[in-house]
Amino acid sequence: MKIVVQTEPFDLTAEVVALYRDHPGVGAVASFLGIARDRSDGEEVARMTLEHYPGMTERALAQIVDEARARWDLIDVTVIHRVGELRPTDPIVLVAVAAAHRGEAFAACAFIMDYLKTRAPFWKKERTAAGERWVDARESDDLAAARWTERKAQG
Amino acid sequence: MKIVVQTEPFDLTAEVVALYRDHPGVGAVASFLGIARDRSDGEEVARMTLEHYPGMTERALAQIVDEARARWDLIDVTVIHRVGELRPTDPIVLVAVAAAHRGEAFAACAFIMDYLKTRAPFWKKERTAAGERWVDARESDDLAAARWTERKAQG
Amino acid sequence: MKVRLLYFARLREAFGTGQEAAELPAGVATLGDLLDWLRARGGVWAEQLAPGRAYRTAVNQDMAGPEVRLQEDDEVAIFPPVTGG
Amino acid sequence: MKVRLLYFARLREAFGTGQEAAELPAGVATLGDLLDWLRARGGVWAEQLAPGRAYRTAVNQDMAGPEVRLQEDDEVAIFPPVTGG
Repeated sequence: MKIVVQTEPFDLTAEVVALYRDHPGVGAVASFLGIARDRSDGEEVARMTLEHYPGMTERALAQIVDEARARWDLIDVTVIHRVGELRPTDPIVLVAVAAAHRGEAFAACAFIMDYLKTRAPFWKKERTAAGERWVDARESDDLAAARWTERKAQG
Repeated sequence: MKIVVQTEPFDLTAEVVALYRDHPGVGAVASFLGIARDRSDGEEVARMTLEHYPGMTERALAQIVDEARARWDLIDVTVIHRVGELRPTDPIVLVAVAAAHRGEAFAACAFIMDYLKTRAPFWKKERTAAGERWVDARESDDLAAARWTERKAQG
Repeated sequence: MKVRLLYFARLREAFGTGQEAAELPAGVATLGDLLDWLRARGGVWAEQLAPGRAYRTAVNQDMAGPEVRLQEDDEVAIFPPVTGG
Repeated sequence: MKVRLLYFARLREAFGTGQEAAELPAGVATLGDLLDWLRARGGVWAEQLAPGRAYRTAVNQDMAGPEVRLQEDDEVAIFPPVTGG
């Protein structure tokens, strides 16, 4: 399990390969890359700044990954979240999940993203032509996270 | 849209970056990497050979991707499937889906994999200590594909 | 009517060939008729294509069922259920 | 009782500080009491922490509700709903 918060970019191939290279039982790696967009709520975004709560961030991410490992049979998981200043098309977050089969890998990857969006202490501030603004939390993210409390286990 | 059947390995980072680099509206890339395992039905697998139906393979994959694009709002999709001889820990297939938001990207990526597993004409032959054997199709793959005909659209 | 027949994977090995050009006799109009005609060869053909055996069929690279009518120069493929990915 | 208070994002900017060491008066026993005590400062404190405003609280880096009892040297954080990912 690898959980990192960093300002630097990361190497997608290196991170994914590390999940299966030494585990010949891995048949599936589902991964998610979150990317900074150039528009948000209809306005053009020139750049954004990601703030976090050092210490709690890593702790919250580890708890989310532990919960995923308790629900599904996973072989390894990597979560990398960037902080600091980012521009459109910069990767923000990588969640990569290795498992024997694709059902577990897909479900756990989506689960970790949904929980990360609602439980990990990161905050985005966007710079638009109108100035800076803190991004509001989305109800759709709360709904996405809530669906996992209804269906407890799935392959 | 990029659909390729090839014997060579592929570069995961290059394929994923190509999906969002020139599309600043992409906020999410969900990707799936299928990897050759060292065990299958309890037996150790030394290597496998992937056969396909040239022409129909690309056609079937294009139809699957078109169906995904009709169901979800996607920005770009790449499917690369390897054929020929592969060994444990070799990547077999990459499905990468770029969308504005993660719900569409995750759903479409899982959908394409489920349909690929049941509709794209590839066949695996495994070499084990007991000799060579053709892999049998799995009922679980049929069930995974069937669930998409029940729930037509989701974000 | 002349058609091109393709066989893949387990069926290719069982039939000992991956393709053949076939001149279909009068009366072989559908894919189902073609399968009956192949079964009438007996041996591995009757065995591999017996009712209840798992195989799939495609005409001109689209999945097709036994009711599909064949046309001159069609490409007809017979293969096991797929196992890629 | 002495606690460490942390503020993040919009709240950090509104309060003009990211952290403070606070000596809590007797009677401030729970996280809810602490929030009342902060609101009693008036101004941005009363405004940002008013009932109905969206904020979250954590004690020692775990999400916590107003019923949680505070202890000496606790790290208490107040922040807006998260927006990472």
